[in-house]
Amino acid sequence: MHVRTPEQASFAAAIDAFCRAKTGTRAQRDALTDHGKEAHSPALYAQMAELGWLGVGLPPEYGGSGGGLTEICLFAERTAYGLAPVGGYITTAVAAGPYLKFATEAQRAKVLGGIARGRVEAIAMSEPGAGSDVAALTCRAKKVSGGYVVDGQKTWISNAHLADHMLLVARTQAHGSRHEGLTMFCVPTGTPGVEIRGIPTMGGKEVNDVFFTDCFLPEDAVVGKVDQAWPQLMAGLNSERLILAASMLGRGRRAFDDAVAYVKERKQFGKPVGSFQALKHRVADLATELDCCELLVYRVAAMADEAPDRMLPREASMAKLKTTETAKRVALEGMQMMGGYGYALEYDMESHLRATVISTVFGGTSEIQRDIIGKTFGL
Amino acid sequence: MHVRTPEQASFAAAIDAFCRAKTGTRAQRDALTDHGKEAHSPALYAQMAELGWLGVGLPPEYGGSGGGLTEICLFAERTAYGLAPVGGYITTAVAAGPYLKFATEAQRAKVLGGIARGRVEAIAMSEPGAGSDVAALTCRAKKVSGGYVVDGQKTWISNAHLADHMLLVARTQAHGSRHEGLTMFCVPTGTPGVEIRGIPTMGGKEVNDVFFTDCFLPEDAVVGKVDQAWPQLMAGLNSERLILAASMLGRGRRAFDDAVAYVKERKQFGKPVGSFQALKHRVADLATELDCCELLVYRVAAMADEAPDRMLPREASMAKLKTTETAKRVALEGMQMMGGYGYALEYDMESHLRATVISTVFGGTSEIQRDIIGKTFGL
Amino acid sequence: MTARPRWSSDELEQVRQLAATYFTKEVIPNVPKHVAQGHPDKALYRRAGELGLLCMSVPEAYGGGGGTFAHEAILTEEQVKAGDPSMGFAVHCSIVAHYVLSYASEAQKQKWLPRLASGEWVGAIAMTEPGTGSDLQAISTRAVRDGDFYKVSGAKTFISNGRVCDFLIIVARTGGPGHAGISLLCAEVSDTTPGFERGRILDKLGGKGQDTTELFFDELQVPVVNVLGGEEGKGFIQLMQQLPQERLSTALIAMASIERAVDLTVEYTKQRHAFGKPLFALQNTRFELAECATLRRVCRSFIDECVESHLEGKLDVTTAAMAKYWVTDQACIVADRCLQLFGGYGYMKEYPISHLFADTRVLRILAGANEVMKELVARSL
Amino acid sequence: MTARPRWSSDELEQVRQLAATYFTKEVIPNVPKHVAQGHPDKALYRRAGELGLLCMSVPEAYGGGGGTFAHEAILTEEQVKAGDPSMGFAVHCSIVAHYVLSYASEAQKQKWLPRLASGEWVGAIAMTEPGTGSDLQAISTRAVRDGDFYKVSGAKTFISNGRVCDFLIIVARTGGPGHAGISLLCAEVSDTTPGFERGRILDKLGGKGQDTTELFFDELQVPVVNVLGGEEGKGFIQLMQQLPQERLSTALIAMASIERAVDLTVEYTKQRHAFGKPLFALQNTRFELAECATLRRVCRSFIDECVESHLEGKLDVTTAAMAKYWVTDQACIVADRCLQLFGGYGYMKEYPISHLFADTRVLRILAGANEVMKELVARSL
Repeated sequence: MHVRTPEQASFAAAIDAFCRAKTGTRAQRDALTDHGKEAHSPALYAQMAELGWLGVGLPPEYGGSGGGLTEICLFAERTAYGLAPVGGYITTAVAAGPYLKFATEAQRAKVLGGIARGRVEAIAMSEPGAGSDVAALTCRAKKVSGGYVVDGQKTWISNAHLADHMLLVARTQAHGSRHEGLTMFCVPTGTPGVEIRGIPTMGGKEVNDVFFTDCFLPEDAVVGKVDQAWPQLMAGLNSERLILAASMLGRGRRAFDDAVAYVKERKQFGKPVGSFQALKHRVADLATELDCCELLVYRVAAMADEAPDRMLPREASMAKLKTTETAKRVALEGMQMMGGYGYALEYDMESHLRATVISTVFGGTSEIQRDIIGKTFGL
Repeated sequence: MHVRTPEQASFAAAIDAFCRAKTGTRAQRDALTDHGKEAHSPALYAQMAELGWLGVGLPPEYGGSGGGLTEICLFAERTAYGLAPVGGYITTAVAAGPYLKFATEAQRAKVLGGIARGRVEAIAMSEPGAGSDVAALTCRAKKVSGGYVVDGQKTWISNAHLADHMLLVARTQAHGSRHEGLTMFCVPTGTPGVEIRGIPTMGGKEVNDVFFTDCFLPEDAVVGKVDQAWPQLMAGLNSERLILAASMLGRGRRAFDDAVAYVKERKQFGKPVGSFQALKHRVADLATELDCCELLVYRVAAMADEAPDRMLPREASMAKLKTTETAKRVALEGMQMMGGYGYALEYDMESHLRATVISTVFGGTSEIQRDIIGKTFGL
Repeated sequence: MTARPRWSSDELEQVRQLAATYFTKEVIPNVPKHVAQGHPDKALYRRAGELGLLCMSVPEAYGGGGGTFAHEAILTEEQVKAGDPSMGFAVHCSIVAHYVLSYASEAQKQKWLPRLASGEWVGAIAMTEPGTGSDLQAISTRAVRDGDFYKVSGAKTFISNGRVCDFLIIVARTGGPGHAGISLLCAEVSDTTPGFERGRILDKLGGKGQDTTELFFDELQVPVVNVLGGEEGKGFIQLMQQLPQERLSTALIAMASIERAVDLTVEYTKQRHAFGKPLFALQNTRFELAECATLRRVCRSFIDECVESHLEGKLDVTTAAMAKYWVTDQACIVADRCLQLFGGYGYMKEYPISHLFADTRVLRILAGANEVMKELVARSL
Repeated sequence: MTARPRWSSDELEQVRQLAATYFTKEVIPNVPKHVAQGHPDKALYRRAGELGLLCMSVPEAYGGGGGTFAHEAILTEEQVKAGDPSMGFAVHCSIVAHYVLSYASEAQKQKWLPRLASGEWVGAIAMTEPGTGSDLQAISTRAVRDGDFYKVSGAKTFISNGRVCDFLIIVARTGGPGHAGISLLCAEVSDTTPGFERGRILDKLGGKGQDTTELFFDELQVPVVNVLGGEEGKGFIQLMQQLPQERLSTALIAMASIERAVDLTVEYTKQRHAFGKPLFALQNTRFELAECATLRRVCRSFIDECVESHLEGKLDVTTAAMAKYWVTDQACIVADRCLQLFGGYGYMKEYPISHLFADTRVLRILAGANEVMKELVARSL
């Protein structure tokens, strides 16, 4: 229902066509993901890099095409809709933000140039004792001659096993407020003292525990200013929430379309099951909610693009909250509409459910988003 | 969250300022409505006519300012937000549509000119046996020499007691499909054979039974083509649903703001009750839903204004469904947030609840909207 | 449509019959008058007393019916089923008389209970203040000792039966801050009692015809011997101990509302036609009603278990809070869904569902807002 | 955390203890193996038989436990509580053995029940076909009479225990179209039975390690004497009569899931800290869990009443449909809300709540989708 510019429309159409051709069938997706075990296909991602899509939100000097969050969202939405296994994109696009805003030219050239060429980036922030509560981080980067030594554990780190670098947030000052004394580092994933271990989840191989043991990082690994990771992180929250929202908008739309296709096809008692009012009304409600999500995501993206330095805590949290909750609802109800077929792995609905159910937790739980939104009303 | 043009923004600001000045206090509203017994104040409405606001959606030749549905929605939203007792506006604005599109020049001059000058119009469609099921109408207009004689009962007729004319839909052909053979008439409310009786409802005096007994109407009372009321009605559904949606958007926003103001003010156990997470999270959810409604209503209004002849069954029904359900939810939850004060008539929350609870029924129930939306997906 | 509750008996069903007749024949014809004047006729309390419908759980020695809480539950069910919003029996019997029965001295019982049971007196309890809600620590109505009397000063609001009451339990502060300073004082009041003023009858969304008022005390004299139970500072504990029963009573109103809403709506949707078929033939209507009927059935199971356990004296705070919160929430949900199935007619006052919708809404707020109930449940986890 | 059900007894609690030990000590250590191979080890069925945990409601004369449905309910509860997704006891005991017990001739009972009760055989029932669902009229698997045998041909899907079963009740068409043409045929099957082929083990969202398969019949020979009950054309009625118990069994799984989800989540949120406090100290967490705990309590009331009425032989179709639809809906809601309270950990396989979420989801679909249940309820209104 949102209005795209002609350029955006043709970009979306190109992605849709690409996905129909490359990831349109279950067999194609199985081949690209080792039967669902992998969430990211480097081969497919490389083809997208060739097409110049992965730099859609980067400036031309780093190989990008100079678009904004709107275009990044469009990419995230349509690839999610197309079930393209490019799970590495989201953390990559989110990681790009701090590099763009705060990194040295050398860091930018290395990391952003890599992104446009199809490299994956990760962000190492959450810890076992600090999920949404970033300020509780304890992973320590101790100043030593010529650099820092990092010790500690990170958990929940998406795509670390695929990435060139992790954007690490570690504590460089033990004293002061919990929000102070955090610093960002660019850590090549092969650095000695870094160990990456996959965590089995309902969604397959996506997240990792990362252990840092006496891990030495040189001075020039610091991204932005020492002790200033907190404000640097805050500046990136709009984009993290929006990209996740856009991705779930795409996944939600796919779940919806799959369910509608099924209920039009499947017959019981001589009629398509979708013609029963109980299902027809459900379809109507879900369609309405998805259109609301679309309008919300792209309106907030436009606001962010109009004023890139503006913090949009209320709006970005609304987009994240509403879209992930809606996508989950669509998948849950879609599964019910498909009956036993929704529960069986041959159909995609169960993978839609697994993907969406975690989306209300990732990138700040729904509860955290509600806290943030409530706070903007002075509560 | 929706972006207004500068003209729209200043129109909205003018309405808001007017309402603050004229209907900002309970005492002012009580004076204008005989303590809530009336839903429409002719005096206030006349002042709005003076300001030129009532013709906002009419062409200049009838005293209007040439705006579209977007501007009509803006007026409906902001006056609902301001609790201005101008309940006559909605049926008037909806009735204007068929006159604009199908009436003779003489009818237009009379009715539309009146509307711009602050006259109220009503629509006489529903019958005891035919609510949302318009095709089941039985009220009969029998052709006689020089005109028609109407017999039958209409029910649920909003504002008939205030209106100059009713736009009557009556059956002129007994045979053929249920959708055929219906004709629109412009009936001055003082016509002999017309009796208007108020119906007591939870919402005060708004709706009426209207009885037609041997009521003679001349040929030139026909609006548009004989037997063609059905397509003429269909052409007006976008605007009816959107204006209702916009009005409920305003009412929902008001209920939200009232509830938030209360929970920030009211203290229990030494803290504002809104600081409790259970209320803060509820506020966050409602704020998100209202922003979605706003984006949806104005997006659909823009679509209608871009292509006035286009039927938007899915989109207009979505706007009506989503906005009325949300407004009701806000009022219900707002009442809970206000505890006993929400239930007592001194506060406005109970009136918000009464106004919104009926909105999911008026103008096509939510179930009908879901049927329509579901149908557009081929179900 | 509705089967008799598990805990009922033939005797209780006879009481039900009597109550049903009383409400439909004697009360309902007067409801329009009650609504117009804002309060019920006191004669109807006396009539209920004559019939033996008041204070049925009070022993016969004090003029009561010698029955149990089950008798009062039956009265509540029949009031809701008849659609009477006006009589304040829940407060009069299950709260006020029950406080007296539970805490009063023998002398107090003999003095007060017979007059409550006969309907000579209507009872009320003055608890909430404009600034308090669930926060009883904030009670600021003061009772200052002056010889054999207290002088009571303060303001109360949301007082059920506030316009017609003759006997009032006042929650007042006889001591310092905190819970220990609170006492329950019993006052006989009339329109001419010095220092006692009945405020406006509050106009409410629902419960029309039942008088909810403000009350003002300006050095109202209450004899010291009228402290409930005879000892100061016990008020908070006394309030707390009665809460499970009050909450169960509220849940019973909700339960009866659900049963009535479903019955009314099944009947309506079978008889009303649209698109050439009864509304009940539409799948949406069938599913909505199937869901509401299931909620009715589930609520009934739970409520019956709660009533049984209360009759055995075993209803705990947590379970009562669950019943109050959950069944009243469901009652509002069911009323809203049923109203929607009536379409526009559900909004018209001639259809009882419109009253049911409005009357039910307050149940989630009174007797402790449902949010407070959830906090109580959480404490048990 | 969870009190023992109203209908339990000391003897049943001993069975519970035995079942709990069996699941935690013998089954749970093998679950990873079951998940890897896609089906449970048959030795574990035999072990359950040795312990007397199979077919507990079958009379001792047929090798069963001589107990009641309550015994099987206990087994179900303990399986869920232990977190075992793999053993197909619900189908084996409460469905297959129960069909035989209810309809089979004396000779059939004596032949088949002891082998089911000992765990020598695992039972399954082949009902759903790729093109049918709740629409049993559309059954197209045909059984053509050929002397003393039927030749059965057709395809079935979503068959629980399909990989490991030795004894199969096949819903097949022995006659013309419509209900009257349907019969239940009992077949002894093995991997080498001619005309019988087990299809893929279907990979499912949850219920991992429990074998749900396709089955194919190509002129499978079934002796005519194996028609359940000995008479053709009774299949539809036989299916219908068993449905209340199957639905109640499903509701019991849901009930146990709710109890487990709440217990796990209360424990987790009390121990896990965020923002310097246990998660349980946040109001949102407290209210979510208060609501879930209330649902648990309410479901328990209702389920206990259903079990009691089933033990008395009085559970009707409507109430069973209500229990199936409503409790399984609540189980999914509670699992979802509890998973959310675990945050990211709820998604990780090492936390049982992630399995509970996935395993529970199917309950709203199997044994008649909840939409079908609502239609059944609506018919009673």
